[in-house]
Amino acid sequence: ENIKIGLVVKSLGNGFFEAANKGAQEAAKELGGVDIIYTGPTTTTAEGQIEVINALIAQKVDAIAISANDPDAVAPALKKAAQRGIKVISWDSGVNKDGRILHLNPSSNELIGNMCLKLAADHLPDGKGDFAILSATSTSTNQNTWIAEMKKQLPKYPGLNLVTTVYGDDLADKSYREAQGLLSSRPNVKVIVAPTTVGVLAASQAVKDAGKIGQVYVTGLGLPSEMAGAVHSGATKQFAIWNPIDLGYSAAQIAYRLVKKETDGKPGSEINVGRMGKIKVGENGEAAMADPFVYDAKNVDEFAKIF
Amino acid sequence: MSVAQAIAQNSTPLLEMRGISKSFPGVKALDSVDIALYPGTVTALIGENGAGKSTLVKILTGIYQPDGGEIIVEGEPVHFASAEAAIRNGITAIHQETVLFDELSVAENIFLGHAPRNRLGLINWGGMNARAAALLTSIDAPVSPYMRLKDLSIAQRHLVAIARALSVEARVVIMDEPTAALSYKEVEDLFRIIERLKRQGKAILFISHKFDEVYQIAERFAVFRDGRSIGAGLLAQTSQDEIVRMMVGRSVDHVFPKFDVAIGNTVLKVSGYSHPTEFNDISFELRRGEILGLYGLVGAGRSEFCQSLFGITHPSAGSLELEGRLIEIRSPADAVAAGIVYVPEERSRHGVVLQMPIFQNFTMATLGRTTRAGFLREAEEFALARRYAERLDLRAAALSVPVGTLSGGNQQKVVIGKWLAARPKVIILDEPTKGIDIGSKAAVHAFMSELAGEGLSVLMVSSELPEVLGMSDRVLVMREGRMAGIWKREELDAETLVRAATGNP
Amino acid sequence: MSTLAAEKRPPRHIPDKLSTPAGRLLGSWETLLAAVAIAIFTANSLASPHFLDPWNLSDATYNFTEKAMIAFAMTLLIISGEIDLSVAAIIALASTAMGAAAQAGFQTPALVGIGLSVGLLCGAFNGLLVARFGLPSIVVTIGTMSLFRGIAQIVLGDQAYGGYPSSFAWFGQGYMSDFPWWPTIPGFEVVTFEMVAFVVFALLFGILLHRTTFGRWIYAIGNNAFAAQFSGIPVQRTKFILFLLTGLMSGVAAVCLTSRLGSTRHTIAVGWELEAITMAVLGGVSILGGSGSIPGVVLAAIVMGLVTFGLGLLNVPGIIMSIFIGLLLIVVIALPIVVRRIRSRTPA
Amino acid sequence: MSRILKYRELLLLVINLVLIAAFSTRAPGFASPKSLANIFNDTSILIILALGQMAVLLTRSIDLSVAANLSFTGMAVAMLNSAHPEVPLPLLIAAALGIGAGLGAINGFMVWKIGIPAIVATLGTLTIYRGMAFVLSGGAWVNQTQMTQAFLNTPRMPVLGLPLLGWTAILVIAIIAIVFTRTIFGRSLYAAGGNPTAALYAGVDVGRTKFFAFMLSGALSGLCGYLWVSRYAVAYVDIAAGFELDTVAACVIGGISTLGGIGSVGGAVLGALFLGVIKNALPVIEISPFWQMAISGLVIIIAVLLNARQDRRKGRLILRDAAKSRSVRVATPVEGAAA
Ligand SMILES: Nc1ncnc2c1ncn2[C@@H]1O[C@H](COP(=O)(O)OP(=O)(O)OP(=O)(O)O)[C@@H](O)[C@H]1O
Ligand SMILES: Nc1ncnc2c1ncn2[C@@H]1O[C@H](COP(=O)(O)OP(=O)(O)OP(=O)(O)O)[C@@H](O)[C@H]1O
Ligand SMILES: [Mg+2]
Ligand SMILES: [Mg+2]
Repeated sequence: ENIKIGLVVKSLGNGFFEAANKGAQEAAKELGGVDIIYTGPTTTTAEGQIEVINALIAQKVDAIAISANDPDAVAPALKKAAQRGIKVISWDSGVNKDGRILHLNPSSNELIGNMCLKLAADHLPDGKGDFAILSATSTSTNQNTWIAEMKKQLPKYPGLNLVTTVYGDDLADKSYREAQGLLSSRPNVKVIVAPTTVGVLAASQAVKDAGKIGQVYVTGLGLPSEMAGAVHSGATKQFAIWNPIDLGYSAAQIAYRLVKKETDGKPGSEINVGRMGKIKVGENGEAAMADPFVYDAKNVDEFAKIF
Repeated sequence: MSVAQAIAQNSTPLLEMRGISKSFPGVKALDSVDIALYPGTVTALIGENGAGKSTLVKILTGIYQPDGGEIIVEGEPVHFASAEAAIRNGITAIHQETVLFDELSVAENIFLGHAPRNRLGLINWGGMNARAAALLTSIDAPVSPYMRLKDLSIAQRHLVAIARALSVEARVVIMDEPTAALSYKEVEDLFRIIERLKRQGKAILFISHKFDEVYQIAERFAVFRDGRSIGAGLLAQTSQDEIVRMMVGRSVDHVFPKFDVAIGNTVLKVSGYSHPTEFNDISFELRRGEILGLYGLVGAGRSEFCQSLFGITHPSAGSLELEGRLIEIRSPADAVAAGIVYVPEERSRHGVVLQMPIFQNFTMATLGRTTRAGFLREAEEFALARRYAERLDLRAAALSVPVGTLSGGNQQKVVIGKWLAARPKVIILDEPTKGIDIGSKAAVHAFMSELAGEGLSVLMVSSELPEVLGMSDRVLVMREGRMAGIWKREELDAETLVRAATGNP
Repeated sequence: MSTLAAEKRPPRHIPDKLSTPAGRLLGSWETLLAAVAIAIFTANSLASPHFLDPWNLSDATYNFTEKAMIAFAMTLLIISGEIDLSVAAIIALASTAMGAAAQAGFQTPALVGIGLSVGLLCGAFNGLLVARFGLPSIVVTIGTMSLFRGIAQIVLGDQAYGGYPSSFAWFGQGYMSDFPWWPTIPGFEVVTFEMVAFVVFALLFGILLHRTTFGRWIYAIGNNAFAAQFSGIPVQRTKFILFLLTGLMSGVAAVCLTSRLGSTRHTIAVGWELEAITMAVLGGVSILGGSGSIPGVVLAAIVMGLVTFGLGLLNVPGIIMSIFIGLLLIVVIALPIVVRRIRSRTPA
Repeated sequence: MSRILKYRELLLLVINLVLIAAFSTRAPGFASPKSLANIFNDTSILIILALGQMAVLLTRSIDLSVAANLSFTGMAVAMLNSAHPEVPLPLLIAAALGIGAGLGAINGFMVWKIGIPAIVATLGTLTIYRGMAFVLSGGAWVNQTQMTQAFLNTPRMPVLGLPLLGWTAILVIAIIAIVFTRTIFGRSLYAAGGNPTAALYAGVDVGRTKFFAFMLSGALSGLCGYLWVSRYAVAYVDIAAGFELDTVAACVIGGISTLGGIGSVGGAVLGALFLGVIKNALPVIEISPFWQMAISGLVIIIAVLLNARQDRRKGRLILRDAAKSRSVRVATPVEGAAA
């Protein structure tokens, strides 16, 4: 009987997770005897994810790898899964410590926070000036973690000044309007940092429509395929993202190793993740992959074909 | 022009319906009926409630499609696939139900469906308003085409409905109980318009339950019973008794069977009842066993006043004494508890819940009598409903069928039964026989007398003079929201009442 | 006591009912739904080997129990001719209030009290606007939907409340077997608190709607509010109470859901209003008011739970599931209409 | 003015202006022509959708599927554009109108021929249409680089300071105003919703009128599908999620009755602009983002309360003096529900 791994994402129909699924499928093929069940709710809610988790528990999957909509709310359901012998890990967007064995960060949160600041500084003359953050929903775990990290590391960038944080709720129209609002009410803001694709896209479009290309830049985290247009228009010079394929690949690999009892995933253990080499589980049961990768006009088209 | 002349001139019908049948699920509303309409002639269509009169009208105006039979206009067979087709063929109607649009202007109410259009096919508002104004003037209607319908009085709405019927080049004009909501004065106006239409050579179909009107305006008649043609002919050659016999299948003798009953002590004393906009300073006493008629023109404020006695609206001044005790009525529930009940004028809107079973309508206002600690007991509900259904001689297939399946007269019985179950002291009947045929009317009148005989006090609102004169011990007349006077039975005659109601000396 | 009519003829006998009880049962909406439920249950057990597992079925009930509790109250409200689109927002606000109280160190009974009270308050606000000011409920509750959730958002911002007392978890995660007095019948250890709450509320609302004066008033108001008023039924007060009840049941759902999630964010229960309404409508409640039954809604809740769980077992994406629910809704509503029309065409 | 704008619309216009004035004290430049053009442009899509919703509401129905229709149609034309860049834009717009109208016709058919209550039918299609968008795209996005320049840039081409998107809304407003006030179909909408029985007697086919109302609403939703995708330069399944309630709110604020038969084009446009002003103002006036939702909720409730106060029945005013004070009001001509 094949090993069944449930890959639970925040919502279906999102390019990032589609790419992660691609990676997980790749891992499954490589390992052999593994079925990936790629699933997620209709809306990015914890309640929806719990229904999905319950369905996975009922199918007696061997492992669940989840990118959570809410770190706390899915924990009880995941604990139940663990009680029934299912190995649970989280990836991308984490679950509270007691709800999973380990969490796989796409990169360390510090690195991501730092990267966002660096991108902002790179867009500003001498790295000095005002910038604003355009986030997704105010409940999204990873967004909030990264924003917190950015605030923490801000002193490392003297002259860089965070003016405000606004929320576009990952809705194109709301993000666009928030960006527009920033442009009109904060004329000093020269860079908008959006650690979410919908946000970067909508902000780039708003900058372009306002005719402020070259005066205001948009940067943040997004997929090359989705961001290529913004880069070509000049609204975005650079943006960063880690490789979602690698992330999905690693999540599937780790889940497999846990099922096979090759590792217990406890802090300090080292896990073999196939072509990605080995990953070390740190304190809090968190593991991190590589640095985010920076894309610009030179390389974005090449990667846009992949994810 | 005398009737005989008219008939001699117009011996060929303008419109004929032959062998028309129409069934609804469970009802054969029309069973191969025939009728003929002649130019310049009013034909009265007479029949009990549910005889199929309105159904015939709806077939003639293209709203319903007949199951069988043919319609012939000026010798040509025609077929009306829609209401619009009938209008195009010059057939127009004032329907029994309100068929106007509250939110639209008077002009548009008149022309909806056949508005004048300009070369681009767009509605020509200017032309429409002008034509509406001309039309309204021609029928002496004091109404501006720009006014919104909801701002008009009932009588004014009626004029708009008439204007609408006249707005098309009509050859046939149908009026389905046009006088049911009108008082004496507006009826006169309507008859003048009908006379004019007659002179223009139009064929008119006139439906009414009121025989005096029928004899006044119509030359010909046709009688339906249970969806069948029973007879037709010239009114001048037929007596009312003959027609009633055709209609009901027996003779009806006691239309106003008012018995003399002993009038007791004062039950209800109303002093200075007033409302900011609807009525002012109404005072009277109502005694045990008495029937007090409340007469006035339509729109005199009688219903509003009665509804304030029942707690629907709230008086701004005045007091109420019931059996010597001062009471205040803030809601219908208060009124019912005090023993005052109200049978509303608009039966299907305010009186019954059409979709709910008969027995539940009977018990609706007095659920306390059939429940224990708020829990329903169906067997008791049926028992209660049966008691009053039998007393009122209700005709129904079962007590659990929806009230909507009953005829108007039987629905009225359900409303009355509902209130008898509350064992009231005072019963207010607002136009209790409006739109009800002569047979059922006699039953309602007999029942009213009987209730008075049992010691109930009855306040009867009516716009029908014969009914007021025939049934009341005393009559209170209202005019424009104010009391115009109160008369004893002995002092009464039609002229006094009309003068008081209209204010003409 | 003699009557004129009676003197002329003896009263006619009118039967109580026309059809036999069996005949009525056969043609009823509930029967149709029960058949659908059985069909889906059978299809599920054939499609997935994991379906007929008591623990799985027990988990599956969470798909509908909380929403159904709201749907019960919503059913009454819709029958009376009103609607409440703010129920999910009330959950958010009630949950937020409980979260704030938990942070302040309140214990479980106080938390439950607070959740229910906030639900009642929100219901009272809706009720006031609809019953007192006579505003259309669909519009009012579109407004309060934003208002209530908006207040939750003001309070919570981007934060979450957690740290509920451990005893609080029992409402949304507990089994009845946690009680010593629960009978230890084999097979019954899977019964959760929410299941029992679902059954109890189904019975309570069923009795309220079908067996009490108040329930009769609801039907009368929904069919003809004027006639109800003219019969002495306190129309506005009844509507107000129904909004209160809906608020209260949203509060109950908030307690269960918060307990199940163990945390509160302002996006909690987003979109549930439409699911609760769908449940009621699928249960045969006329959206135009005046008709519907609690047994129907219970069956509809079970049908929806079975469909989502069955499709979930087959790993059908949620959005495809919602296509099924949408189709189910339309087909189940259309079916009786179409059948009735065909039947009336062929003469009986 | 009083003939063109009824009292209610005037009030709403004043409220809108007061709001703009109030906001501009906190955010200078909010009332500048450029900013106002911006707000109008941003609200264009809501205005167009609200006009479609209005047609349906007038007939005593409701269309909850407008946003789902927008999502499906937007996705369909975006995919068409990316797969066949050679297809000219007018054809794509025609396709958007056609697909939208088709989906609207499905709603209309269920309401007209099967007799399903509109709210139920569109509650069903609300999930079905969005689900179909998912099935169609397989959940994938259509990105800016996959769409042609003409597709993306035409609606944002400025003409006299206003992008074509805004002009499209103006064109739609003009067409709809003419259709609603001066065509048989438009007046049938009012008649069918105002009094269905009377409409039947007047020769208006109520069911067919509803059908075409849904089709109109669908076609406008389809058009908005294209406009939305080009404006935000991305198509994905969740676009415009929850927008159906915004359209209903815009109509209701604009005085269109959910019970049918009452409402004007001016009202719907002003209602949509009201929401647009607030949505655009909140991000610029330093109000915490967390307060926005509560404020818009409160504002809707207040608008509805104000509207209802005007509607309060005045009674029949039987008493002479009371009637006199009313007749002054009645004498001012009212051109039906036109305006
Ligand atoms: N749409 C309908 N569906 C079912 N039955 C109907 C319908 N319309 C009329 N009927 C039935 O057909 C019969 C004839 O009704 P109709 O309205 O023609 O009577 P009528 O002579 O106009 O009575 P009234 O004097 O009360 O107006 C009645 O039994 C009525 O219940
Ligand atoms: N202009 C109007 N607008 C709305 N409803 C009206 C209007 N005029 C009358 N009505 C209602 O229509 C019904 C019939 O009214 P009608 O005037 O025939 O009764 P009435 O008893 O003669 O008048 P009133 O009640 O004023 O004495 C009543 O219930 C009344 O409330
Ligand atoms: Mg009739
Ligand atoms: Mg009256």
